[in-house]
Amino acid sequence: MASETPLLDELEKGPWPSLVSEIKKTGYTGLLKLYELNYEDKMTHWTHGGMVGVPGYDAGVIGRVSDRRDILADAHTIRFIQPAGWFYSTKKLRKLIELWNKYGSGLMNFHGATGDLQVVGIPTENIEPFFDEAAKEHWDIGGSAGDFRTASNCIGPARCEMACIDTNDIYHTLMTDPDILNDMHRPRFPYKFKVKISGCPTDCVAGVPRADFVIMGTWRDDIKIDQEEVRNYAKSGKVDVEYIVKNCPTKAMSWDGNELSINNDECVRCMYCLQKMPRALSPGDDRGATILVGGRARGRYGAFLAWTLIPFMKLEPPYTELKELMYKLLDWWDENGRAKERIGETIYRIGAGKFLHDVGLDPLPTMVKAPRNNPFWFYFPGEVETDEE
Amino acid sequence: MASETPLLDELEKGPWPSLVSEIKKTGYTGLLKLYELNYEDKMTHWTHGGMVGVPGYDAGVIGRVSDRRDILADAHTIRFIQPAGWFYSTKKLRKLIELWNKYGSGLMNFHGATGDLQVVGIPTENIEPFFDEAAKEHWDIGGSAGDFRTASNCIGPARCEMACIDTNDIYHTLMTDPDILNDMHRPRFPYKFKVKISGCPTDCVAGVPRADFVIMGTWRDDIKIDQEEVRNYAKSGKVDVEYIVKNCPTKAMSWDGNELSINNDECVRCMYCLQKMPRALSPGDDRGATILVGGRARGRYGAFLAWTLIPFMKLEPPYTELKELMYKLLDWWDENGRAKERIGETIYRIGAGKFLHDVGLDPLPTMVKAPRNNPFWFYFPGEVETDEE
Amino acid sequence: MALSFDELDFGPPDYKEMLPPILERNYGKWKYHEEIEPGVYKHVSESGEEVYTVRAGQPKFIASETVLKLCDLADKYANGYLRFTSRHSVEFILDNKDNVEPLKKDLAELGFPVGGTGRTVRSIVACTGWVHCHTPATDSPGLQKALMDELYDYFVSEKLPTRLTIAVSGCLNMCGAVHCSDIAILGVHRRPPKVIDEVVSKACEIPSMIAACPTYAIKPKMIKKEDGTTLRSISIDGEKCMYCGICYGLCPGTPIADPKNDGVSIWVGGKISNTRGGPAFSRLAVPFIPNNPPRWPEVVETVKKIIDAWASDAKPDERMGEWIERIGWAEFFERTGIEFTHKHIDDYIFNIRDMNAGARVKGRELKKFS
Amino acid sequence: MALSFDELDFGPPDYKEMLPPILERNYGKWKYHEEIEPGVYKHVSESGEEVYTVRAGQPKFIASETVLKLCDLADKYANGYLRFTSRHSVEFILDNKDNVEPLKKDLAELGFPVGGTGRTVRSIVACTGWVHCHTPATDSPGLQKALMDELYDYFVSEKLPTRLTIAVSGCLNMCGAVHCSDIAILGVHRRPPKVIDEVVSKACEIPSMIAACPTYAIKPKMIKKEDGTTLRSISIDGEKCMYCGICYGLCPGTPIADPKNDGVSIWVGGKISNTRGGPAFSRLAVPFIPNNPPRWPEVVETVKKIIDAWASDAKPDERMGEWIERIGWAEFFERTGIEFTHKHIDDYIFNIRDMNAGARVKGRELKKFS
Ligand code: SRM
Ligand code: SRM
Ligand code: SRM
Ligand code: SRM
Ligand code: SF4
Ligand code: SF4
Ligand code: SF4
Ligand code: SF4
Ligand code: SF4
Ligand code: SF4
Ligand code: SF4
Ligand code: SF4
Repeated sequence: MASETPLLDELEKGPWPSLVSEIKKTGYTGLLKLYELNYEDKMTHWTHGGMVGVPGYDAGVIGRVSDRRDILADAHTIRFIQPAGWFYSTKKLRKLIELWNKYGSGLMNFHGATGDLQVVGIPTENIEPFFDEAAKEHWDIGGSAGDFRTASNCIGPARCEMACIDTNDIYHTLMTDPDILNDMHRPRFPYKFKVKISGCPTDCVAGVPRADFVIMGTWRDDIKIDQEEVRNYAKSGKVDVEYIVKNCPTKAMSWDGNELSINNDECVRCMYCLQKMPRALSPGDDRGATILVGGRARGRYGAFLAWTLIPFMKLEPPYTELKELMYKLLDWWDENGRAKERIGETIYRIGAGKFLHDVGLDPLPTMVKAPRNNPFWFYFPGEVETDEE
Repeated sequence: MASETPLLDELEKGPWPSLVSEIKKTGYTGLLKLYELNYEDKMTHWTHGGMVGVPGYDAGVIGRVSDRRDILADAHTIRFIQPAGWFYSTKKLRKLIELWNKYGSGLMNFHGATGDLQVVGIPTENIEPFFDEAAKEHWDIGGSAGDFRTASNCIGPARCEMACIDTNDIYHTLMTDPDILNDMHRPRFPYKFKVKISGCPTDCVAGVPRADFVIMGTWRDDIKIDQEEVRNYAKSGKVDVEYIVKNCPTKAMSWDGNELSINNDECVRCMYCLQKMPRALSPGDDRGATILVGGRARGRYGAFLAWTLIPFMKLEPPYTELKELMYKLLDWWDENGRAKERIGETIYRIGAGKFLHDVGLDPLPTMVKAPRNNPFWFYFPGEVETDEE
Repeated sequence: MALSFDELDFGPPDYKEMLPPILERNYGKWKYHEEIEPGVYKHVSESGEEVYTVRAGQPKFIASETVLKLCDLADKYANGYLRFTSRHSVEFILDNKDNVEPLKKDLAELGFPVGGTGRTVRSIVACTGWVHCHTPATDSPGLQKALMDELYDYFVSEKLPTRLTIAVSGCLNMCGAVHCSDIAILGVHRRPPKVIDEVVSKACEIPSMIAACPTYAIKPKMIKKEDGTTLRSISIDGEKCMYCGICYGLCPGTPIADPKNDGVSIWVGGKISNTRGGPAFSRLAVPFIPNNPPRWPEVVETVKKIIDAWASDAKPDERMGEWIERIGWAEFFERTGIEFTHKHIDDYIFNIRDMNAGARVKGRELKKFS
Repeated sequence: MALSFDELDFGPPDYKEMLPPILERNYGKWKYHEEIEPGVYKHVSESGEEVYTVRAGQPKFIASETVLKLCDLADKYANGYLRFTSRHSVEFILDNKDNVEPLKKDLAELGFPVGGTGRTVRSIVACTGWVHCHTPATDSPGLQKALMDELYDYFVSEKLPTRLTIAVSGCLNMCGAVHCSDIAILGVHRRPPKVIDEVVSKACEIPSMIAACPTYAIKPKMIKKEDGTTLRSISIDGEKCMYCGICYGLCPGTPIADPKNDGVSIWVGGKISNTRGGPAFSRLAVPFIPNNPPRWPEVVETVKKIIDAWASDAKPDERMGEWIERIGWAEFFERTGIEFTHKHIDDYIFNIRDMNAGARVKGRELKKFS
C-alpha cells in the first residue's frame, strides 16, 4: 500500500532522529496529514487560533487552527514554565505525560526556544480539564503575548565551575514571584519581556541576543590562578598557553613559560582563558552580576544586542535590588513604550540618555563602546537659560 | 586714548600671528568695530546678505550684511577657484592684491576650508567691476549653493613620492571642464557636490570625511622594497622596523632582521609602512585610483565618511571614464535627491543596492565592511514571481 | 471545574526536588571539567566527586512515548533524573563512570546521537515552522533534520576548528534565534501578504491590525461596490511591510504564505558569547534559495560548502565570524563561490556604518575588481 | 561692463605657470623625503636634486599687506613662488639649502612660526566664525589664535607621540571639518532659533524656509491678531531642530544666536588618513563650555589637559583615537577628569551600534562602577 505521506517519509531516512517518526508514534494523525500537505503545497496550512486558554489566565496557550478543517480543526499549544535549569525527575515527567496522553496529542517539545516545556496539539475543550489536572501536579502555564515571558537560565552552579551567581535560584525566585507571575499570566505590557540568566559572561543561555533583560554572572576581584596547573596544561601539550595568551582580546595576559600573569584591571572577563584552562583559572571570589538590557531578535530597527546597563551588582536572596531594578525598567517602558515595541526599542527611540535620566540611573562610560559622534542632542529643562520675563 | 577694541586687543597678544592685527592692517575698519561688538555681545551681528553676484554667475559670492548697518552695511565674500595644489607665483598674487585693495577691504583668506582663495568684505556695487578686472587676470569664481563646488587636491607628484596619480593635472582638467564650470556657476543640484583628490590613501586633502566624490591614488601591483634601505633604516636606529611590522593593520609584513617581506594580497594600502620608510618602500608601478563616494561633515543623519565605490580605475588624461562616472552619479542624484540632501544621503535613504542597480555598477564585497545583518530588503521587479492572471 | 484565583500563579516545579543528588551535594563546588570524548563531559568537584554527563541530540518534536523511553534510561543509569540544555540537547548526569558506555549503547539503540560537545556541530536550534505555525516561509524542523543527517559526522566526532552553531527560523520573527549563529537558515517571504478584501471586511478587526503592524504598513481602505454598498478593508504598503506575518495572525484575509516565492536565506558569522571579540550578528551569505522539500538539497549543499571552507582554513578556537574577519568578506565569497549581490549591501536603518569607509582595499581585491 | 557669456567659465589659473621650476623639473620623480627639523622637509628626486620646504603657520585671515610681505620672501628665497597646504599653512620651496636659515629668520621677524611637521600640533583648521558668518555659536578664528598661542611650543618643536590635528567650527555646519580631528572644537547653540512673527511675516519667504530646513522642523502658522487681520508666520519644532541656523540665512525673523546659551563643545579621537586603523569620527568629550571671549581660558585649559594625558602615555605613531581605543573610554574620562554625562550617550540615528553590547567590562571599571 502506497504511503499517505511520501514526502514526509523522506524525512525518516538518515541518521538523525526523525521528527516525522516521532509524530507517527503519537496519535496525532491529523497533524501528519496536514504536515504532508504543507510539504506538498510548500506552505503552511496553519492559521492563528484566536484567544484560547484557561480561566484566570490570559496567556501561555497558543491558539492554532488549520485552514483545512477537514483534515485538522483546532489543535493548540500549551507552554509550561520549565523547572530551573531544565532539570526533571522521571517521576514528574511521567505524570505529565500520562495527562498529556489523556487530553492531548502526545506530541511534545523539549523545549521551546524561549525555554518553556511545550505540548502541541490539544483541542479547545480539553484545555481546561487538562490544566486542572496538570496544575495539581504543579505544572503552571508560561508566557505569551505582551507579558513577562518565561525566563530561562543556564545550568550554573549545579554543574559548572564558571558560575558566579546561582542561576537556578534566581530563576526560581523570579518565576515564583507573585508580581511576576501576575504579569506573566495577565499581559499588560506593550510587548513581550524576556529574561535570561547566565552564570558567567560565556552566556550559555544566549541572553545577549535574545533577552530584554539579562542577568550575567561576573566577578570584581582577580582571576584565581593555579600556576602549577598552568604548567601542567602547557606540559600536557593539549593546551597551547602561548596561543591563548595571544588570543586574549585585551592583551591582559603574559606567560614566560613558567608563570602566567593577568592584568585584571584590563581583563574584560571574556572567559576565553578560563574556559581553555578550567583547572588552572577560575573566577575571583567577589562575585555578582552584570545587568544588560535591550536584546531582541528582529524588529522595526533590526536586531538588537543587550548592552551593559549595570556593570556589577551583588546578588543575594531574595534579590530585592534586582527585582526593584527590573520593575523600574518595566514601569518606564509601560509608560513610554508604543504597541509592539520591546524595551530596547523604546530606549532606542527615546534615547538612552533620557531613559537613564528618567529611571534615575547614572550614565557610565561602560555603557558605550564610544561616546556620540554627532552634535544632535537636547538639553533637559533647567540646563539652558530661558529668557527672563 | 583708550582702545576702541579692548577685547580684540587681547587677541594681539601671544606668539601666534594675530588675525586681529591683520584686520587692523587693512582698511576694513567697519569689520573691526563689528567684530569687537560680537565679542562684547558674545554673538555674531552678521546676517545673510541675500543674492549678490556677477552677471552670468549664480554662485561663488557669499552675500553678507550686518544687522548693525550703522557700523557696517554690506560686505560680501568672493570665492576664487584656487590654482591646482595651491601654487602661486608672486606675480599673479600681487596683481590680484592690487585689484582687491582697489575694490575690496584688503582682507584675505588663504584658503577657505573647501579650498577657494577667499577675499572678504566688498560692497555690492564693487563686485562687478572687481570681477571684470580680476577675470582679465584669469581669476574665475568658485562654487556656492547647490552646485559643483571648487575641488581641491594634494600636492601630489609635484613634491610627493607617494603620489600614484597626477592630482594637479586631474584637478585642473576638472576645473577647466566646460560642463563642470557650468554646473559650478549655475547651481542646479539638490545641494552642494564636493570633490577632493588625494595622490594616495594617506588622504592629505581630507577627502574621505569631507567630499561627496573622492579620487584617491593607489596601485595594484606590489610595494617596491629596497632591502638595503630597510636595513639602513634599521641600523640608523631612527626607525624601528619591528614596531612598524607589528603595527601593520593587516599583519601583512614580516621582518627577520635582514629582509622585509610584504604579503601584497593582504595589504590594504594603508600607507603606514611606506610613510615610515620612504627611502625603502614605494608604491608599485601599476597605478590608478580608488573612487569613493558620499562623505560629508554634518547632516540629517549625522556625518558620513566616503566609501569605496570603485576599488581601482586607471586614470589617464583626458580622464573621460572618470568624468563619465561622475556625471552618471550626478544625474542619478539630481533625479533622486531631495532638497538639501547630499549624494551620500540620497544613497543612504534609497539604499546603496538600488543606487548601484540604477547607475549600472556592480555590487562588490569591497564596498562593505560586512554584508547586511537584517532580512529587510526588497526585490527588483522580475525577481519575484507574480500571480498568473 | 476551574481553579480559583488563589490556586493560580504558583510557578514552575521546584528544581531542587529534581536535581540529581550528586549535583545537589556538590552545588557550587565544581572545580573543573574535561571533555572525555564527544558527547561526554567529566566535572570534578572540590569534594573530589566526579560526575559524568552524556549529551545527546533529539528531534525538534518528540513523542511522549519516546520521552518515556528516555525516562527509562534515566531511571536505569542516572538515578531517575535527566535534563535538557539551552540548545535542546538531552543530558544524563551519571555519578558512576561505568554507566557511560551502557547508556551510550542504549541511546544508540534508541537512535539518539551522542555528541555536540567540544569541536563539533552543536544541536541545531529550530523553530516550529510548518509543523505548527502560521507564518513560516519554510519548515525549520524539516531543515533541522535534513541538515543534521548531512552533518551527523560533525556532531558525533570532533573534526572542526571549534564549535559550530546552526539555527533555523521559519520566518523573520526569528524564534529560532538565528541572528547570532555561526550559520543561520532563515525562511523568507518575498512579497507582502495578499489582501482578500471580502475576508478582511467580514472577519477582521481592522483597528487591531493597524496597531499590530510593526512597520505601520497597514492603512484602512474603503471600497465602493457596484451595488452601492461599501466594503471596509485595508491596504498594505509594499515598501514598508517587512513580511512578518503578524497581520495574518489577526486576520485570515491577509495570507502571507506564497509557495511560488517563499524560500530560504543563509547567514553566517554570528556569535553569542563574550569570549574574545564578543557577540556578533550573522551576516547575509545567500539571499534566496527556493523551497525544495522534503530535503532542501541546495540549502544542505551550501551549508556544507561554507563549513568546509571554514574548517579547512580556520585556526583553533576560531569561530566562523572570526575566520571571515581574518580573511575578509571578499575572500569568503571567493572561497565559497557564493555570489555577492545588491542584497548584501545593507539598505536598512544602520547601513551607512557597514560601508567600507575610506579606501582600504586589499591588494588581491584591487586586482580582482578592476 | 559685464562680460559676455563666452568669456565666463574659464576656470583657475594654470598651475603649470606657477610651479617652482625645481618641482616642474622633478615632477613625478620624487624618491623620498626627510624631515630636517620642525617645519623643514627635504625631498630628494631620482635626478639627485634636493628641494627644501619651509612650512609656516598663518592666521585664519590675513591682510593683503602681509601677503605682499610673504611674496617678498618668496621672491627673495624661492624664485618667486609660494604655496599653501590643505591645512592652510604657507610653504616656501627652496632649491638652495642655504636659503633655509635666512628665510626662517625673516619669517620669525614677520611673526610667522615655522613648524607643523612631524610630531607636532598641525595648523588649526578654523571656519569663519564671528568674523564673517551669520550662524556661529562661537568665534573659530579667535579660538584658533587662543589655542595656538598656548600650544605654540608643540607647533615649533617636536614633543608629541605623533601629529595632532585640531579643528574649530563655529557651528554644527562644520565648515572647519571638525568631525575627524584628533581634537575638535565645535560651537553649539542650545536652543532653536527664536521666531519673531512680525519679521517673518514681513520679510521672509515661508515656503523656501520650510524647504530649506534639513530636519523638517519648520511648519507654517497663522496668527489671528486682535484687529482681526491675520499674520502668516512659522513655528519651529524644538524636538526636531538641529540648530543649524539655515533658516536664519533665509530670514532675519529667526535669529539663532543666543549669548546666554551659546558656547563650545570638545570632541576627540578622530582621524582622516587610511593609515593603520583608517578614518574615524571624533567623539564627544565635553558637551558644553560657555563662551568666554576673548581667550576662552576654560577651553584652552581643557584642550591642554587632553593633550597632556595623551602625550604622556601614547606610544610612537599612536594618534589620539588609537590611544583612547587602547586605554578605553572609561579610562580617558578618568585620566582627563572630564565628566561622563547623559549627553555622551548617542541618542541619534545610529546610537544602538555604539552601545557596549554584551558584558565586556574591564576589571577596573567593574570595581569603580558598582
Ligand atoms: C514556540 C516558539 C518556537 C519554538 O518552536 O521553539 C515560538 C513560536 C512562535 N513565536 Fe516566537 N517562539 C519562540 C521563541 C522565540 C524566540 C527565542 C527566544 O525567546 O529566545 C524569539 C526571538 C527572541 C526575541 O524575543 O527577540 C521569538 C520571536 C518571536 C517574534 C518576534 C518578536 C519581536 O519582538 O520581534 C514573534 C512575533 C510576535 O510575537 O509579534 C514571535 C511569534 C511567535 C508565534 C507566537 C507566532 C504567532 O504569532 O502565533 C509562534 C507560535 C508558533 C506555535 O505554533 O507555537 N516570536 N520567539 C518559541 C517559544 C517557545 C517557548 O515559550 O519556549
Ligand atoms: C568659508 C568657509 C569656512 C572657512 O572660513 O573656511 C565656509 C563658510 C560657510 N559655510 Fe561651509 N564653509 C566652508 C567650507 C565648508 C566645509 C569644508 C570643506 O568643504 O571641506 C564644510 C564641511 C564639509 C561638507 O561639505 O560636508 C562645510 C559645511 C557647510 C554646511 C553644511 C553642509 C552640509 O552638507 O551639511 C553649510 C550649511 C549649508 O550650506 O546649508 C555651510 C555654509 C556655510 C556658509 C555659506 C553659511 C551660510 O549659509 O551662509 C558660510 C559662509 C561664511 C562666510 O561668511 O563666508 N557649510 N563648509 C568654507 C568655504 C570656503 C571655500 O570655498 O573654500
Ligand atoms: C549545557 C549548556 C548550558 C545549559 O545550561 O544548557 C552549556 C554548558 C557549557 N558550556 Fe556553553 N553551554 C550551552 C550553550 C552555550 C551557548 C548557547 C548557544 O549555543 O545557543 C553558547 C554561546 C555560543 C556562541 O557563542 O555562539 C555557549 C558558549 C560556550 C563557550 C564559548 C565558545 C566560544 O566560542 O568561545 C564555552 C567555552 C568553550 O567551549 O571553550 C562554553 C563552555 C561550556 C561548559 C564547558 C562550561 C563548563 O565549565 O561546564 C559547559 C559544558 C560544556 C559544553 O560545551 O556544553 N560554552 N554555550 C549549553 C549546551 C547547549 C548544547 O546543547 O549544545
Ligand atoms: C602638505 C600636505 C598636503 C598638501 O598638499 O597640502 C601634506 C603633505 C605630506 N603629508 Fe600629509 N599633508 C598634508 C595634510 C595631511 C592631512 C589633512 C589634514 O590634516 O587635514 C592628513 C590627514 C590627517 C589625519 O589622518 O587626520 C595627512 C596625513 C598624513 C600622514 C598620516 C598620518 C598618520 O596618522 O598616520 C602622513 C604620514 C606621516 O606623517 O608619517 C603624511 C605625510 C605627508 C608627507 C610627508 C608625504 C611626503 O612624502 O611628502 C607630506 C609632507 C609632510 C607633512 O607632514 O606635511 N600625511 N596629511 C598637507 C599639509 C597640511 C599642513 O599644513 O599641516
Ligand atoms: S554561562 Fe557560564 S556558568 Fe553558565 S553554563 Fe555557561 S560557562 Fe557555565
Ligand atoms: S578572561 Fe578574556 S580578557 Fe580576561 S584575561 Fe582571560 S582571555 Fe583575557
Ligand atoms: S595624499 Fe599621498 S600623494 Fe598626496 S601629499 Fe599626501 S602622501 Fe603625498
Ligand atoms: S601599507 Fe599598511 S597594510 Fe600595507 S603592508 Fe604597509 S602597513 Fe601593512
Ligand atoms: S520564526 Fe516564524 S515560522 Fe518560526 S515559529 Fe516563529 S513565527 Fe513561526
Ligand atoms: S506582514 Fe507584518 S509588516 Fe507586513 S503588513 Fe503584515 S503586520 Fe505589517
Ligand atoms: S561652521 Fe558655522 S559658523 Fe563656521 S563658517 Fe560654517 S556656517 Fe559659519
Ligand atoms: S535652525 Fe536649522 S534645523 Fe532648526 S529650524 Fe532652522 S533650518 Fe531647521
